[in-house]
Amino acid sequence: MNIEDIKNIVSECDIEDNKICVKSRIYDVIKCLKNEYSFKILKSITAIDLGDEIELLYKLFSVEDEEEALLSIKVKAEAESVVDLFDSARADENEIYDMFGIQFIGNEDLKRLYMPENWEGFPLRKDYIQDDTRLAWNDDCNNA
Amino acid sequence: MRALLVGLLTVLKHLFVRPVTLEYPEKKRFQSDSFRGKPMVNVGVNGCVGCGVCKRVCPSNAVTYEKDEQGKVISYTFDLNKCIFCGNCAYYCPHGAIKMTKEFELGTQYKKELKLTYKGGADD
Amino acid sequence: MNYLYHMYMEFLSKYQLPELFGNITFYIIPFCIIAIALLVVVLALVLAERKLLGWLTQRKGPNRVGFWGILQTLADAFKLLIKENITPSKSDKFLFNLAPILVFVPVMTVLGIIPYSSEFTFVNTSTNVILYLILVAFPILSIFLGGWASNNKYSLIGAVRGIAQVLSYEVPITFVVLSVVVLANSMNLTGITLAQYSRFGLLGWYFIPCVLGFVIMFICMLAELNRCPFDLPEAESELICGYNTEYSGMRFALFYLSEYALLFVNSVFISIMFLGGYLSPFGAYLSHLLLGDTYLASVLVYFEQAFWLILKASIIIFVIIWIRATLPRLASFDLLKFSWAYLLPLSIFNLFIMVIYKYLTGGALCGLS
Amino acid sequence: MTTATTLKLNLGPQHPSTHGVLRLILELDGEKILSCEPDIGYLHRGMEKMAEGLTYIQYLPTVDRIDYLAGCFYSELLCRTVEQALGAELSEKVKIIRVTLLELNRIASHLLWVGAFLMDLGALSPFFYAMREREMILRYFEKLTGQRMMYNYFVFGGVRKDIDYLEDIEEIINVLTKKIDDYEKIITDNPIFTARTIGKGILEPELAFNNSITGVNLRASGINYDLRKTDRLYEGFEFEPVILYEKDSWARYKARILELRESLKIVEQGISRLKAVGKLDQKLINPLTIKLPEGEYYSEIEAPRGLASIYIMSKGEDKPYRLKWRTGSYYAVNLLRRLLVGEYLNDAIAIAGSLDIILPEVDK
Repeated sequence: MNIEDIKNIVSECDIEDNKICVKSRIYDVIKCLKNEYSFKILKSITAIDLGDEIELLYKLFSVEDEEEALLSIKVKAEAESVVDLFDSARADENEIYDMFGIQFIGNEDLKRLYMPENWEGFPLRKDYIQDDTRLAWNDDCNNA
Repeated sequence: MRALLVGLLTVLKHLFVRPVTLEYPEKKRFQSDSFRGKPMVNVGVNGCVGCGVCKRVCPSNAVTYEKDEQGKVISYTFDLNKCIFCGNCAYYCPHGAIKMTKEFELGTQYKKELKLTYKGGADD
Repeated sequence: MNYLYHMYMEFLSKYQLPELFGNITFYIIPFCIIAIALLVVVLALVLAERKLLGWLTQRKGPNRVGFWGILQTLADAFKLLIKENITPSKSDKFLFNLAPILVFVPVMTVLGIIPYSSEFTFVNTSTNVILYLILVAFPILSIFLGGWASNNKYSLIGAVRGIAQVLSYEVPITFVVLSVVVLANSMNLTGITLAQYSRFGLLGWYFIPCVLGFVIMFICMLAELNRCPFDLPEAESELICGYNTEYSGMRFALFYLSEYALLFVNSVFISIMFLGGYLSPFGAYLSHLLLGDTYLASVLVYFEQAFWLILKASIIIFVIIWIRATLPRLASFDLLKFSWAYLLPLSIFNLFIMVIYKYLTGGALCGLS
Repeated sequence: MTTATTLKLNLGPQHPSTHGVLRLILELDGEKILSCEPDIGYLHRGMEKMAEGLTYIQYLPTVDRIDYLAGCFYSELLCRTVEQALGAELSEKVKIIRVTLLELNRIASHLLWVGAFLMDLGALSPFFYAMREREMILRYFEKLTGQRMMYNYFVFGGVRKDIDYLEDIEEIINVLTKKIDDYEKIITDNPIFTARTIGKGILEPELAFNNSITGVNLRASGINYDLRKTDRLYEGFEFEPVILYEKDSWARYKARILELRESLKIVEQGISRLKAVGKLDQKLINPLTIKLPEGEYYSEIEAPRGLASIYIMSKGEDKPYRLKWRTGSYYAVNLLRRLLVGEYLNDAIAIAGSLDIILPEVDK
């Protein structure tokens, strides 16, 4: 894999440790990696709440070369969906939508997955209010 | 067809083997000495000194204890509603005061009975 | 039956009781006895199945209620009787209630045409084989009614599967029964039994010339009883419980009861067809051999005949349970294909062979010519 | 879209063959499946959220619960990540103990799968036989660790106590090698079983890649990808990854049976090596002072249900800033959407069963 090829697609791209950080057009980068470098497995998409923005980590894997590529993009509330490229992204994106509230443009099946449909807030965000009384397992509940 | 018969005979073979099930309340199954059942704590001499390690390793905040003015532990409570029987408290207790007993039939009718309180004083 | 009938009538005339009374009681009382015996048999069957399945899988089976678990099924039946009957709110209530009753009637009726011993058949018409075939295919109607009326998707799928299954497996059964009828030259179950009599005992039974038919009959019987590996209509891992998903309490008990009663009746039928019915496997009856030509022996022989019939049926039932413990379920498509593509041609072929066999081994002896 | 001729069937979450609380919303035409929509989340325990509020040692006992059939793998993952982050080296014996227990755990997990899969297909006895053998393994685990499923045996830097009762493992190996033959006699060549599995639920490698399917399911589709080959923990153990090229349910069954045998081999090697090395010497990390240096940590392992991985982002505190689990079953559930379409209902049950989905792993 050559970093230059990715730089051809997105100009703003740099490498931190072992991950390739892009600023935009993640879809095109992943498409290029999939089609031209046989990164056929999207192992997982991880979202991390950094406070003001959310980082998405795409872990791509190539079975033939036993090689991994880690892509990173920082988004606010919307991101490009890669469902067209990887079916498994449907599951990942849905989970991230459920837990972080990121809208993936292009993925139409987003719904609340783990949380109830009328749930307010996105639990894995750092600004989520933790002491929600609806689920609290406190001593008052115990004695009731 | 042959495979069908072989399978049938293999199953039939088990008709002549002793059953492996145990009739539970009458016959208890084997339990190892290291079984992690109901937790027990020694409050008193050579027991808990209230160092708080158990509290810090417990994943579910099931442990509470009270100290008197001299800093001596007078009562120690396991909340079995919360306890997940991981055995962390017993393993990391620096004084060996906590033990996981073999007792596992802990069902009760009332939640408050699941609060196990061990009191010191009477023993010493 | 005639012999018993005359004995009974003579007995009644001693006390000046009208003949009509005798006519009624002679049939009703034994039938009640049989019906109660059937309930006992069913309860025993359920227990036997659970015990056997337990042993085959290295478990103990029910062993709590009563000594050795003997009363377990009785307790279960009692529990079902006192449980609430739940009717789904959007079901067809009339049909929903009708189905369990309807399933039980033909099963009870079919008991009347089985020759338990040489003198003990209630309805001994000359064509009771046909009567049997009709009655035994009848419960599928109530399975369908129950499944459809439940207004449950699982029930509906189960019912549809049941209909498809029974329709396709009835046809080979008919051909196999036909071949036995050709062999025995009789359409009467007693006649078929007697035609299998020979001095050499079990060598005269029809499972020897007609082994293909026996196997086909057995397979079809499994399918018709919804037993494993053909238990698609009530496939537990797919359809929860199939057609009786929504049934509870007494109604479920009726379905359950009739299922096992049918199991019993079918195994009795296959014993009559191929295993010589109530005939002894040694040619002569044991009571005659042991007690000689005494009066006691002539009475005991009826019980011995019934014993042989039940024993043969039990062996069949054991094999069925054994199969259930081992085999996975067929796929629904394979199931239909298996019947139409293999069993049906084979059963016709079997009929053909049996006709030739009959011709070669002296069909004339039985009065065909 | 439901039209007058199609039937919408809600399979689950309480259903005998969904292995927990999986809910599949199926659209049926007769018995043919037109579309399948998995609905999960009935067993969500918030493992990832929970991690943010617990210290590492507090979190460790709970990760066994991610997959209750193979708890070892997840505690190994967490331990491994923390050890790597703190630069702790494991002693030789600890490594062997871990491999042995992981493989024993894999055997127990696969055994349960064999039984449950056959139960889905309607065969009764293999389930009980498999449970019987699994019981031996669980009993061993109880002897060693104190509990049957939630072991909590691996700790940061080593194991809780020295391994013992090696003769029990030897007996397990002896019994299992015979009993697996028994299963194969009952199942493998059974014409009904083959009719229901051969050619059913074909998982093409492309589809598997696309859906991020890993583990045995991928290897049964002919792809040689076994993480254990590159895993440093497994250094010095000889085994062959099981590769089958049939791609169907039968291959997935056979692959697991072969993997059982392969795992037994690893366990056997583990025992002989354990006998050779001396007493346990390990340097445990003080659990009360664990603070991962700031940074991102990632490790993965070959769990029974595919690749399992953990991602930890630490800000230098005693609690992870973000912890993410990747589990194999989660993607297998997503695959059902594609794999079940066009199949018949009872084949669908068999196919879903053959993927080995465990719901606590899906819902985390």
